[in-house]
Amino acid sequence: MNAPLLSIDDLHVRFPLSGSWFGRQRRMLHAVNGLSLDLAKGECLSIVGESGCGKSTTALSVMGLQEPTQGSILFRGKPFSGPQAPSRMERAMAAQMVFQDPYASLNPRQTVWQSLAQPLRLHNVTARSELSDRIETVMRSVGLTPEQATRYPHEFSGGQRQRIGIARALILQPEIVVLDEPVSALDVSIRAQIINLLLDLQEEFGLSYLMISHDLSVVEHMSDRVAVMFFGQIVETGPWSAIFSDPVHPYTRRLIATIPDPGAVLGLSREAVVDGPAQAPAGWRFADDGSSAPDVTQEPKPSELVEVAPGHFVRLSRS
Amino acid sequence: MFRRFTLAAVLCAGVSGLALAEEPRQGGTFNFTAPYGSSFATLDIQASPNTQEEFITQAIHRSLYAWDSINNAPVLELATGVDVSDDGLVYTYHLRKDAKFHNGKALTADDIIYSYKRVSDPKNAFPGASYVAIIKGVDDFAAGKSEDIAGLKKIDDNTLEVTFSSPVNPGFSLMQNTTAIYPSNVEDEATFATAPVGLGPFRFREHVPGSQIVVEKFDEFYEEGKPYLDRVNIILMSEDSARDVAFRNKEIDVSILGPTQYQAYQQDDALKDHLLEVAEVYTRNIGFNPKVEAFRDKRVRQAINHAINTPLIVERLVKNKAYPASGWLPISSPAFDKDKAPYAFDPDKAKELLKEAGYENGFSFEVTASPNESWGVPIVEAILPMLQKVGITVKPKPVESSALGEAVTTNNFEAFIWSNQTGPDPLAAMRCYWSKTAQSACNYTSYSNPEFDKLYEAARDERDPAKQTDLLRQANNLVQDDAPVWFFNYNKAVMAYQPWVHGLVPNANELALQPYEDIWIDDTAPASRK
Amino acid sequence: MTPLLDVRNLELGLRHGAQAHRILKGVSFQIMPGETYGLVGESGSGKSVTSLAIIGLLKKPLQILGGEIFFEGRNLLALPRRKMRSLRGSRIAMVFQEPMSALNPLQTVGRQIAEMYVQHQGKSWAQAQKMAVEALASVRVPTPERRVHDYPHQMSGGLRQRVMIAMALACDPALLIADEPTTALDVTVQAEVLKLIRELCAARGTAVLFISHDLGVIATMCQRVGVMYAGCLVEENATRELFVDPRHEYTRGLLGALPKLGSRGLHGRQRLVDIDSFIADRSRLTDTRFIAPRTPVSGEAGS
Amino acid sequence: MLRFTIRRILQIIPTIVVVALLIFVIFSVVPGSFASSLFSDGKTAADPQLMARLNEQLGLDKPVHQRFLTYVGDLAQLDLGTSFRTRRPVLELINERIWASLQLAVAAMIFAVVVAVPLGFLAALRPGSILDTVTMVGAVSGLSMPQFWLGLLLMYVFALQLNWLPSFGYGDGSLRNLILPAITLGVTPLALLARTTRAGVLDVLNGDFVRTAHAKGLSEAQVVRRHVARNALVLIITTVGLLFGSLIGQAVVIEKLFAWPGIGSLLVDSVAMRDIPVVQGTILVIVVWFLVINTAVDVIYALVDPRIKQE
Amino acid sequence: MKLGFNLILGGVLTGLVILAGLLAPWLAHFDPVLDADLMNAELPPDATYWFGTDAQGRDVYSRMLYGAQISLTVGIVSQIINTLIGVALGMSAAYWGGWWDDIVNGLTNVMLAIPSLIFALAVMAVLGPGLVSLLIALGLTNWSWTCRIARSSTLSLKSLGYVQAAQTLGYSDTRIMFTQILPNIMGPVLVMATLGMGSAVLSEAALSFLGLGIQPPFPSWGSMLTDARQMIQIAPWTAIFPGMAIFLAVLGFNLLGDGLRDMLDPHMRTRKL
Repeated sequence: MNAPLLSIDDLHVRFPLSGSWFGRQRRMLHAVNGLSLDLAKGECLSIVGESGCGKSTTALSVMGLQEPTQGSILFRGKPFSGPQAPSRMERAMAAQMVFQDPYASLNPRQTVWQSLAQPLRLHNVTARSELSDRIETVMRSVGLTPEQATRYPHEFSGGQRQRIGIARALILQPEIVVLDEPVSALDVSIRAQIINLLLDLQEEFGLSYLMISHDLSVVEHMSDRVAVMFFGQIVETGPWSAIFSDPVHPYTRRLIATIPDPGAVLGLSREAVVDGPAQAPAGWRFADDGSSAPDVTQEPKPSELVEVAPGHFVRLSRS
Repeated sequence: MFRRFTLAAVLCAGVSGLALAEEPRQGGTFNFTAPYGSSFATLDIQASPNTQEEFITQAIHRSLYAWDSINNAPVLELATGVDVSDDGLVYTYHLRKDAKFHNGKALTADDIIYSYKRVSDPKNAFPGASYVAIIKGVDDFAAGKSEDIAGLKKIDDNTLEVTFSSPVNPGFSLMQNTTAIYPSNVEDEATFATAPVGLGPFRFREHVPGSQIVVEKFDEFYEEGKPYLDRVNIILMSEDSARDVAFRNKEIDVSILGPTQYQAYQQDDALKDHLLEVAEVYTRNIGFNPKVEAFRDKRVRQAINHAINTPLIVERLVKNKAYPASGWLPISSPAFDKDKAPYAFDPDKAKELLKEAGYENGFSFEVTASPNESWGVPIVEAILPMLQKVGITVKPKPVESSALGEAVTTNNFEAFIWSNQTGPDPLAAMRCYWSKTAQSACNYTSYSNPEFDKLYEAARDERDPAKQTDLLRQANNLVQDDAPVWFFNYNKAVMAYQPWVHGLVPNANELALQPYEDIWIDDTAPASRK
Repeated sequence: MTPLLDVRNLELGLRHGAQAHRILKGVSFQIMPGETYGLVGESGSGKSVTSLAIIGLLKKPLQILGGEIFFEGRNLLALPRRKMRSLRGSRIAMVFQEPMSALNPLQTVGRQIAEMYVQHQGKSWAQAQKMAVEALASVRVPTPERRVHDYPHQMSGGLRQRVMIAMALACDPALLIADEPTTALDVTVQAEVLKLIRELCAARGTAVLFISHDLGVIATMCQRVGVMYAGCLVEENATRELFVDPRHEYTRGLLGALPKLGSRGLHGRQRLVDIDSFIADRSRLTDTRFIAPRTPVSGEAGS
Repeated sequence: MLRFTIRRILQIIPTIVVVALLIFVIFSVVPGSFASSLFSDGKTAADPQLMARLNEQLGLDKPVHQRFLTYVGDLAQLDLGTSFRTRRPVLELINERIWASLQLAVAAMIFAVVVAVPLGFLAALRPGSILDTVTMVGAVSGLSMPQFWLGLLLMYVFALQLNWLPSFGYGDGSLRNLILPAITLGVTPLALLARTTRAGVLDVLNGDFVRTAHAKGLSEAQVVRRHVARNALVLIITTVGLLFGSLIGQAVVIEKLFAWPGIGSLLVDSVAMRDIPVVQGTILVIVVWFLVINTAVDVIYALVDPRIKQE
Repeated sequence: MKLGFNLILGGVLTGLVILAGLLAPWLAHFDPVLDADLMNAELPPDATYWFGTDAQGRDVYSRMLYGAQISLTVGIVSQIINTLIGVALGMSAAYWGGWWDDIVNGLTNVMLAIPSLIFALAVMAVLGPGLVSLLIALGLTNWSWTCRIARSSTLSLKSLGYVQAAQTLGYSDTRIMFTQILPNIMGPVLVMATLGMGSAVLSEAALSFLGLGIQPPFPSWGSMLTDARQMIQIAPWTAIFPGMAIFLAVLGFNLLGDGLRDMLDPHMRTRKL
């Protein structure tokens, strides 16, 4: 495997809890606890987990929207966070983001053209013809017509807005695109279109996706590798096929088992059904079975990610 | 020998009605209004120079002298007689034996010495200090060089010898409310501010801060059969329109009127017969600062006096609640010259004078003015178009009342409009134009004229009242010719009273100050007042 | 067997003077006693307003434009307000999507449940409070005697939804309307809540009108499914038949658009169906319908 | 709860300190001085010697920083200083006046609450009705009138024309004297409160839990009584608190118009006379009053709404 | 009241005030300052003096037209100052957070705790009466509400996709504030400013009443009303017309503000108290 495009090492993010600022030290919410991940060129890595598990915080840290408390993020081996982090302008060329809510992700006071042209101008694309060319190209590539660029966001449907959001993420031709629940706010039929679009674009431009999602069927459909997060930690990570066909961690298993997939529910495809209790490899035990929420203000108990199959890691404690 | 100044009393019809000899009725409550603010600063009158607080003094306190409103002169109050030395410096007072303080103490010479020492004590910085300063030795006392005031000597309990530093009439100074006599046996002087004790006809009963002072009859008052009233409520009412409603509503017994109300009351049949008017000893004027180049020329100052239609402003804007001024001293002053013509309204003459002075193209100046309706911004607004017609541009510079005094006394103005006390003592009034008087004291226009100085100094040293008056009249006319100010008007104070009120007097010093002990109310008063 | 609920040709919408803008364009379906019936559709298809029309809580300016709703033999639309009110809560109950805002933030959950007993069974507040503890226990809230004093904000989303269910089922209604009851919940919590509804209703013989946009949830819960599109019920069938053999074009598109768990393993990654290219003319969709003939109700849905 | 209360009380201290500094700074640069204001009516010729002596006596001849230290030092001991004019402790003066202000504020607030809350409630329950329209038109009109103009109008109608009520003053502190100023002062809070109540109740009525309550089979009246009222109360309490807290400050004009002996008129007089210690003290007291009321509201709020305490 | 009614009536009233102010030199029959003839003082309304004359013999109608200029200036300029301060502080505080936010919050709390009329009174006492002083006093008084609105609006926008996207696209903070946040918080800010214009006009009247109004002889409605309050019995027209003008203008501003709020955001319930 080549050197990873993006590599996150021992990322910690903590937030002060409000209140109690008299005298005593502030209590901290441990949102992300020692997360390490690599994203290879052209790959789609998904982080799945339920609300509050820290997956969005991780994404924001990658984007520079959230300062990590500890740990490092490297892009092509160079610091991407902390004091040596690149400027916003440089960072913009490396990574972009597609947001969850298509209604909140576009400035209602700007036309699509303005939304797309402004970042280009900022990055020294000022010639009118080049601006038009690039906007036209990106509009077409997300399945919109260039003429539609003169409109305001409220004139578009939810699916179309998400296309515009993707267009904006692509306009600076970044290498990494962070997808934050890119389809969860969309209706079923639109969802399929956007998923198809994202996969097409990845292929076309060789993009690397870091996707945040709680929807396992979408994750399975789109990902190359999957990381399962539970309260700030990765409990299991590996190639998509390993995670879905051979989940080890009890939390992963539970997550997959509870997906209300019609095929699985109606017994139409036996593949996806996870049977039986989780088994830890010999000499190990599960530090946490993911059945109840731990205290988020405390450091988690020591545990480590153990490779149970090539590229397939599970969080375990020595028994 | 005590000298009497006979000031011309300007009495109106209302007063003669009051003077009708009718048997005064005993008892009742009198609702008096204090119109000059929405609070009494302090009940310690020695500490306050404000008219507002004098209303209380009038009821509770007495000074060595008092003002005789009918004869317009200071008269002895707490002494039955006085012997004056030939050089006019040493006065021996024979104090009343029947005067008692509200705390039961009888008046003695000690009380007067105590009071004058308190007033001039530098630690207090009381406003009455300048009045008491006419007594010999006060300067040393105030400077801390002496434990006592040399000029005050107790002969016995009822006899006091006072030595003055110059031969002045002490009545004008020692009748001031800020020189009221306090009892010398009160331990905590701070209580004077909350529970005053005096010699007056009424004793303090209650102070509702911000609302009213209630005083009640003092049975041991030294004047036989007085006071008539059982109780006086001195009610705070600074807002003219509210006072108007309250008076029409018969909630209060007297009300001081502004120009607008004066006009309205004159037109109202129910009210017009009960108005008390008097020419007060205040001269309203616009003072010119010689700092402004144009004002150094007498012709310019005269031109302004000619350009303004003063009688019209007095008639229309001040609603005749004033007398057009023809000089510095007011009509009621003995040195007032009836024959001296006022500046005629003559814009052409004004233009001519300006042309002579080299200001035919006009100039502009600022008038620092407070919001007062009779001598403030509205007047400036009225002269503005008139002066514009002769080419002079006037800009009002409004300031708060409290800032006006500072602006003027620190010589920080181009022109100001103010009301200045010009009586009852004409010598004191003319002193303001003596070149040796400091600008900050009262020579606000930095007036300096050797001819005037000569006249003034001669008047000051003249012992013959008639000759003195004559010299002062000449001095006053000289000031009028020099026109260091625009002579606007002398105030006409007007008080409306309810038909059941009797015993009010036209006090030219301050109409609102009334002798409560002489007031009585008759049977037509509303039940709540009887 | 007579249906518990019989919605006949229901039309509702807005009326501007003589003009009417229809949101529901003649919807008919029946629910048998004890049956779980699912309404599935995308946003704006009219499934939620249908449920509000049934329980009689349509907000102005929405109004019924035509049709009938028979419940236990009575036409709800013709019922006096007072009668309708006494049915609400006791015979027809409802669980809403967002359990946080659907509960009164200033009352303990115990009191909110107890209110049902006071209102419909004439209990005293003290008695009702005790019954509320039992009701909480029945929805498997741990330590119900303590939780009964909690305020909604002190509970997790899953617990709150359990409280809503306890409240809805307090008076043993004949029909429970569940409008997207798990959409706001995490997937593991959703599974528990769905299981709870399924088991409790089965045990009590409560019929359920289950509304969701999630085909998986519908498949988990329902015996029969109606697919709504643009104010019309375009297809209705027993759940299994509908998923195995969708007859209507729109249903087929919808099912094809769904990424199916495990299918990538079996068939490799395939493009999902793009409904727009699948259906050339959307306006034609509401002209056709497929309503399967009724099959006898057979036990529990799903497997 | 106690900790919550204590914390809220501690939180207002920095605000008070900053306000104290701010007003010191403002009034240290104000033109005019107490000494010169004594002679501003022109009744007595200005006496420069006396003015100098007074300034010395009052410490005004000292440099600003020294006066500032004295001020801060006194303040730390809860000493608001001594009035220039009355030579009495400022606290004493305020104590004499504040009760009348409180009386007026309380009466105005009672008037506002008693009228506005039911009106706002009814208006919200029947939006678009005649009552709603009248209430809202009345409210916006009430907000658009100069207060002293309204007061004058009331004075002329009820005191002069109808002769029902005294036109001014505190009298002997009877209710009759209170009515006109209280109504005049109460109109603005009434209008605002009516609008807020209406908006708040409408908000609550649109809440999901009200729909739940309807789904439970409760009658309209039961829904309003059990579920709407208390939730709307939260907003009403906040508004009442804010309004009540600021009422003393608003009362300046009314107190002056009706010759009401409150601290508002004390303040205006003191500003005019440049009696700076009283000005500073009065403003500080008004501010503390506002903060205390708001803290009290927060505490009440926390009692009514269990969500607040937790944070 | 139907949606839009407020807006229309408010717009009409405000429009009238603006027209009166702008066209004053053409509509007025007399100079508001110099055409004072004491011989004509206190004339009742007639064909020459539509609204009568005042105590100085000036035409009340003409003075009211020029008074509209003053009232508009007071309302607009003071609100521009308020809005600039409030938006700058509120937006930056919410955007940057941290100690700056703490400072701005503290300052806002201080300003909220001092009743606005009293603060204006203090500022006027320092600056002295006059139009410029008044504009500064009222401009410094009420920004705290705008600041709060701007701050809370910015806070809610800050986490929205398009603001975050702007950051990831390399926009600088100031650019984000000006292009992404400012245009989207202008709605509620505009509503506050409109309502603030009404209260500024009322504050001007109140300060006039307390003797700290606008520099005469230029006419402001507040000072006209204050001057006329004693003449209500002998020359009621001098008080009625300015009183009505204030009432209708403030009503106009208030209705316009309410209307704008209904239009821009029916859920925004905050109003300056």
